Amino acid sequence: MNIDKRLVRKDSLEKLFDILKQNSKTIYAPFSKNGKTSFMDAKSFAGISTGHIQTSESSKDIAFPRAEKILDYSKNKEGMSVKGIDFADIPEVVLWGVRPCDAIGIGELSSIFNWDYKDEIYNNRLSKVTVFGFSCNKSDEYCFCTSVGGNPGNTAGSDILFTRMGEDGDYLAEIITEKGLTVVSLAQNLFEKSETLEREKFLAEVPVRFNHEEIRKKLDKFFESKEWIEESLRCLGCGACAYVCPTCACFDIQDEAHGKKGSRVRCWDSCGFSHFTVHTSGHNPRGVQSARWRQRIMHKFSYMPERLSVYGCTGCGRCSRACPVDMNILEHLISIQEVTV
Amino acid sequence: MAEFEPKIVAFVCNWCTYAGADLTGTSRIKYASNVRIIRFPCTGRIDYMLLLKAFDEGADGIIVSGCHPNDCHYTSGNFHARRRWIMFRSLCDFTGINTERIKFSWVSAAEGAKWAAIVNATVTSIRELGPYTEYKKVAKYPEKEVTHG
Amino acid sequence: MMDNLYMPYLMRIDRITYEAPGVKTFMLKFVNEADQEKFSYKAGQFGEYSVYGVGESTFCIASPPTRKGYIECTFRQTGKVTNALSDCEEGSIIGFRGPYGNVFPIEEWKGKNLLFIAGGIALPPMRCVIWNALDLRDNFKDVTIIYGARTVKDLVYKDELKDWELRKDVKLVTTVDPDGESPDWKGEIGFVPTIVEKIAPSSKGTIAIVCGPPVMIKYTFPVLAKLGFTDESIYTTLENRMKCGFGKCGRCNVGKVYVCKDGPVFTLAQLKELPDEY
Amino acid sequence: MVDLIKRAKELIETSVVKVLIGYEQGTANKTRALFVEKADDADRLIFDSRCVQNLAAYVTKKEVKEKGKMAIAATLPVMRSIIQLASEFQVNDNNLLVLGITPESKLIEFANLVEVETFVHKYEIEIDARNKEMLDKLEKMTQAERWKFWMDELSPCFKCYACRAACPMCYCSRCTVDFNQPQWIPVPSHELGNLEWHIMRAIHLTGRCIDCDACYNACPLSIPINLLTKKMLADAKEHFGAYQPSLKGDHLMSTYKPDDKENFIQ
Amino acid sequence: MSKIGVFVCHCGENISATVDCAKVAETAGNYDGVAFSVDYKYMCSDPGQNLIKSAIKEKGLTGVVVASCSPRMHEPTFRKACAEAGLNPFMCEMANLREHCSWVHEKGEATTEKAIDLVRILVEKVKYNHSLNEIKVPVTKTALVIGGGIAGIQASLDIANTGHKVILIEKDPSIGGHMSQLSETFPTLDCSQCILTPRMVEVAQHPNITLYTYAELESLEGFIGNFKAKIRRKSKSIDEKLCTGCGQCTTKCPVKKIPSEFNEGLGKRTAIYVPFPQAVPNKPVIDRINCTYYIKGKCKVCEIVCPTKAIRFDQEDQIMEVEVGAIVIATGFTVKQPDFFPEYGYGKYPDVITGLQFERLASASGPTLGEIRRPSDDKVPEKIVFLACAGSRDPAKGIPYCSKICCMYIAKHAMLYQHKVHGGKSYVFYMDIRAGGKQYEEFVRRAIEDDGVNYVRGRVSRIYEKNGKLIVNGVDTLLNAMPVEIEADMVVLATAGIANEGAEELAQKLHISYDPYKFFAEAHPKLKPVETNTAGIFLAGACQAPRDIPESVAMASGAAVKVAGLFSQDELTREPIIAVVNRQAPPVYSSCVGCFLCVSACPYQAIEKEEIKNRNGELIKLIAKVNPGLCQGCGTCVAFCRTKSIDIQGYTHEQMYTEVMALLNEY
Repeated sequence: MNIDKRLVRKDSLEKLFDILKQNSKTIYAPFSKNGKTSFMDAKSFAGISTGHIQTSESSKDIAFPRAEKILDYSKNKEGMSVKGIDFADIPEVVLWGVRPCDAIGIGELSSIFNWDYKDEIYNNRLSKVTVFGFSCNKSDEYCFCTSVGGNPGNTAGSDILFTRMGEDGDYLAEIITEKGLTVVSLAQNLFEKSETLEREKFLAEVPVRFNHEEIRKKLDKFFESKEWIEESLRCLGCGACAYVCPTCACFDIQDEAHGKKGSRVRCWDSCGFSHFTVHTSGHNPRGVQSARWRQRIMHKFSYMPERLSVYGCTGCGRCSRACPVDMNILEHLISIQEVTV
Repeated sequence: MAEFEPKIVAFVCNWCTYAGADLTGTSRIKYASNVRIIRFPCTGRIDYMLLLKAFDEGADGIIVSGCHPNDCHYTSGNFHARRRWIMFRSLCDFTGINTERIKFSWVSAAEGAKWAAIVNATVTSIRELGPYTEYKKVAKYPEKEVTHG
Repeated sequence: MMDNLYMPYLMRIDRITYEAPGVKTFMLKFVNEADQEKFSYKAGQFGEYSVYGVGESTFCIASPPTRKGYIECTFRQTGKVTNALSDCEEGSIIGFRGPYGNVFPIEEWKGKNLLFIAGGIALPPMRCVIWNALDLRDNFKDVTIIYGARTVKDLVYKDELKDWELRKDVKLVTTVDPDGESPDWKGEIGFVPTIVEKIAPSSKGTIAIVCGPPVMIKYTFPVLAKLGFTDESIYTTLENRMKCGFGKCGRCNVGKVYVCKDGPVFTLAQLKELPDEY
Repeated sequence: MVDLIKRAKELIETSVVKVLIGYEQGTANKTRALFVEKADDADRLIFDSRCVQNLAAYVTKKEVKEKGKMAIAATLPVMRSIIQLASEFQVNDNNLLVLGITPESKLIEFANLVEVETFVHKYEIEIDARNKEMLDKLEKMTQAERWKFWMDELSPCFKCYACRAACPMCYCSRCTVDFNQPQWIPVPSHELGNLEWHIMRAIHLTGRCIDCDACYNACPLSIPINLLTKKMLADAKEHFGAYQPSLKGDHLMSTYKPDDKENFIQ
Repeated sequence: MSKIGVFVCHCGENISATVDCAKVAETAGNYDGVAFSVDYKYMCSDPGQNLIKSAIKEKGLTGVVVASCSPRMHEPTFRKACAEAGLNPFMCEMANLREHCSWVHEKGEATTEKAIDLVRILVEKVKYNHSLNEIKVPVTKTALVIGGGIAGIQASLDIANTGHKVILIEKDPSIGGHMSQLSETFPTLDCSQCILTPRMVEVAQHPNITLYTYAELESLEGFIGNFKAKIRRKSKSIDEKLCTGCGQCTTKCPVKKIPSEFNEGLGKRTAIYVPFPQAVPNKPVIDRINCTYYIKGKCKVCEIVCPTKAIRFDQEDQIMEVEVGAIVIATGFTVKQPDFFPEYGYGKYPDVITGLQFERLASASGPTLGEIRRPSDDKVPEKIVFLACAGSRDPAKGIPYCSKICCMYIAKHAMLYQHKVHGGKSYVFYMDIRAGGKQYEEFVRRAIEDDGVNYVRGRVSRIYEKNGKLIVNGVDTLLNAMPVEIEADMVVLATAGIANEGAEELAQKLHISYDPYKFFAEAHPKLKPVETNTAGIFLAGACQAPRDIPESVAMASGAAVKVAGLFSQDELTREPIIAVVNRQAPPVYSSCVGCFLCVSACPYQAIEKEEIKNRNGELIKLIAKVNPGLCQGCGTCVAFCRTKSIDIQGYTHEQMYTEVMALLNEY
């Protein structure tokens, strides 16, 4: 599909929001609280955050919730009845205000859930989501989308990408997919045709900091490097980086029982936790934090490209922002690039 | 609609309150049947997590009871318990868990009548408070579809 | 509703066999016959067994695909789920999803000698392939099984060991660790690697399949190498922790390899390519 | 911190310690932990008001402990944590040397933990004004309002356990949440799982938390979970008297007084 | 694979009158894992028990729930029945349908519902029960008695007379304790020495008693039935085997001016000495602090005069280790020195003395041979004032509690004075007269009414010397607080009885608890007055609180019976309801992180530290370990442990969690 470019007046956004609401869409949009910005179920347009560089959490929750039921069971006299989730119950969602580095992450997440077995729970959730990307007009020292193949105005992953043309300006809307077009059709008049649409000059500048292909090649011979131990000594082994990451997909499966009935729940997990890989015997294949930190980097920059043909990193920089001990992935990647193996 | 019958779980120690409740029985003192007793060796053994679990699973009220200070069969289990209760109850209150629904008491093996009175008073007050829907709403997670941020 | 990868088959426990302290074998039958018909698997594959309300646990299918109509699994009580499984009775319903993982290339082994070396609770993953081979006995030349456990009590599949012992076309060597023997023990006494060295099976045209605790494996490989086995002719299985079984949950990776997809069966040559994270 | 750098070099060069834990300049105006194992690395040591991470979280970390005797550049909260850890037998004079940084940013080297304790006891643990105000505000609410407040605050928690990881007192190799027979705390991060996790955490830190705010600072979502431990601290003070970590091991919650006062037990 | 039997009892009509027992049994029969469910008129009857036994055998039950009366009533009955049928008794649980349900609720559906719930929670609990075996602990049938005062003597003799061995240790050179210092005893006024000395001799001669004087407890390890005590035998500097007790050395010793402890400083002794003539053993020790040889390196007069060559200047302290099964602590008390009342002038005025000093003055074996003479000038005092509560019941300066014995001994002192000094005048200042005890009140009345002792209710504010007299300023509160001034020749202070110096350290060595005044704590103030929290350690006499002689003796005999009871068994059998710290295979070993908060929480000091070492013997970690001999199974540690590494058998995490779950959910 060719990308169709339209003008959306700055005061039309709220109208668009209301129209979507009238069409019983659930809208997830960024809101700020405690100095952090997160996606929440937006009841009204007011309060939607626009000034943030990046949300604290990624938007992956929408298709890969932090905790979701995968089945219900109940025991009865006759035996057992088990019910999967009804995909029809999944609401139609508009994901509003997603940055390009999150939007592209959806594709990376999708490769994990579809590289071999197709995860229909994930796919169904995703199929109900329309992504409203918002280009970045500013960036910070953590951003490195351009180093991993993205850019502040990247259309990949978005159904519609909005770029604000100047501070307090109107928006350029790029309608990228059929899904996007369907939404546009609900509010045709808000998407005006215009000749004076420009975007590049309004986009943030994010310098390229490393070459990800080179990193990948280096990592092939980097497994035994002492670098991992030195770089990860201060890592405390929490899951903050994984949980804010748009592409981390490790999960756990847990049962929650209440007498005769209960549910099986899929919930996020992190390769950074020391118990993640531990066997019941007590043996732990990744027994030290350096092995777990290495796993995180290798998985994103070596294993995923090799097995799934995508990189597991969008350069959003969230993990570095979230890390309580300043484990900065960009810094480490640059140092890997600089080290001679 | 039938009157609301609160579910009340009692966590009691073996040596004082359990025996006290036995005495209530041998004295044939009647009390409300909403309460179910779970026997512990000592109030010192009562894990505060069990109280939360009782609310999780739908209890409307909780009674925790053991030996009076200085009467503990194990000399100090109840003293330890008391210190924990002070802090736990305060934390519950601080997080907004309804502390009126948790009754703490000392009931000795000789206080059969007191046990009946405690149960009846608790049932009455929980009946007035109604079902603990706030907690149940949080706990009934599996009925809910997705958790988002 | 579309396919849900996480939806287990309902299985009825048809028979429970007590194997050793804490070790049981379940014979499982599909509650739903249609499931049974759809279902097929090969030697070496595994599944996720679940007790509803408790959780899932990963272990291999211990019965050979040549036996139809049921699957068997053998497990040791070590954690939450295996404890709950152990509490199940005949007739109880549990969940099973699978089969997952790769297989022993039993077709490729036609015309060769087979040497099975197992230790302790690792006989089950091998039992599937042993029976598979024995059921197609004519395809192979000599079949040797070396099996060891800590004590006589800990040997699993005691009845089948007897069967194999009586069979003329199988050479069975059982061993227990020193001090693990009972007064009437007639088998070998010693650790598995030592016994392998003592028996010294010929490596010529032989495939070795080795399963056991890490220590046993570690000391058996050099013995096999000394006997002339090539890395390509030695097979083993990895038992990494898993949740999903189909390459998503992120637990079982060893380097770029997904044990649940690319394994659990590996040749020693393949293992040597992997980083030491298993 | 010229003194610190000089002393660090000496300690490493003379092999008095194998590793010194201090702060260095991190990225984006952050500071972070530095592990000095070679004398040259000591030049990277810094200390200023941004250095608030509680480094005591590292002294129980397996990978750090295995290096051998440690020295730590310890601010007051870090020293308090160390005393508490020592009272719980996690560190001792044989494996840890404390280079104290006083609230006036002066360096004092302590010969042993007893000296550290004496120093620490000079300063009472005080909840800062802003948080005190917050506690007051919450206490003035009705129980139902507090319930709503905490449900709103805790529901975003996705249980990354950064709070646990950053806390020096959370050194347990198996946390209650990792215990699954029975599963005391639900693993998924739903409302109930979150509530129970945070209540459990606060209770386990009662009488042990020294109010360093590491949990709050670590939280990627800035959930004010430190209010829970602060409340416990304030209450402990009120009920059982001033609280100080102490080498005597008279732990607040594993001891009692026969005349502990309460007003709710019937 | 649980196969649980549920046995619902009607208890005649006690349960069935309000609970539909058949319905309870029927409902329970439908639960997962219940293989057999039945209701019956009387489960505790023989046929009822047989019903259970045969079901266990026929159905192969793995667990039993008896739904009947309180487990406090019949748990032993049903557990025994299960055991007889071959089922581990701890696989049997009881649902209390009678006391907790049928007797307290009206007949109705709700009552039956409750009964069903009570059964269900125990059915679910039993699924997590484990077979437990009673803990057997061997018993070393030797008792250690610490302290050779009247309590220790009595306890030793009583235990020894039951045929068991006793080791009695006394820190002083002789046994006898405070009682040997007393003149006469209330309320009978018989001579203290006369009744005590035969007992002391009996101790020395008893074949079952080994006496070590001049000995103290160094350390103690182990638990009930199996203690290992280290005893320090302080050097006496003589060879006891050779010494005949002839007394040559004490007569010839040139250092003669040492204040005698036995005489409370009112008499003198030599550096090599026997504390008092009736001492047991009657052999001297050298006081090395005062002996010239030890100070200056020469003298050795005693060595020269000793006819048996028994003096050993180079003798060292000996540490000996003994194994004992029980311990009786009878270390007694001491009196608070009254110098904390400077206004009473003790120490400043020689004629202000303590009650214990008065005992020595009144004693026939004392420095004045029983005549009451004042220390300053040996004159017989014509006017004497006794001050009760000199320190007792005085939270501000002394101690808050009542020392209990003073009221009685003051009456005795005043009486003795009146008997010995005819025409003398005696006054007693008191707050209250506490004379509870057989013949005690009569005794005090006798002092007042027959012997004319003047009792003044009020306190003394000041004592000062004027013209060779001690002026006692006080008030008489019965006369409107009228000031009273008495010109006395001598003042006796009834100083408070307090715990021994070092009681705290001894308690720590013994791992027993003590009260805020450092008196040792009994296990239960009412029901276990002679037991301590540590099984196998008992208390006798004034080490637990101030006690008079009859009480001390009674306590000692009580403690002795406890010891004898313990020694009547070859093995101790204990319910296995104890805490256990988990152990796992390497590399984990245990989930315990060794914070040892449980140690401070345990009321029984039952938690020890265990070193976990790897194959090379390197210490990997230090973890908690519960001593099964000491643990009483309260579970306080369990609720404490953050890593859930401690569990208590019979009330495990899984069991209690399951009970809560089963109670509130449908099954």
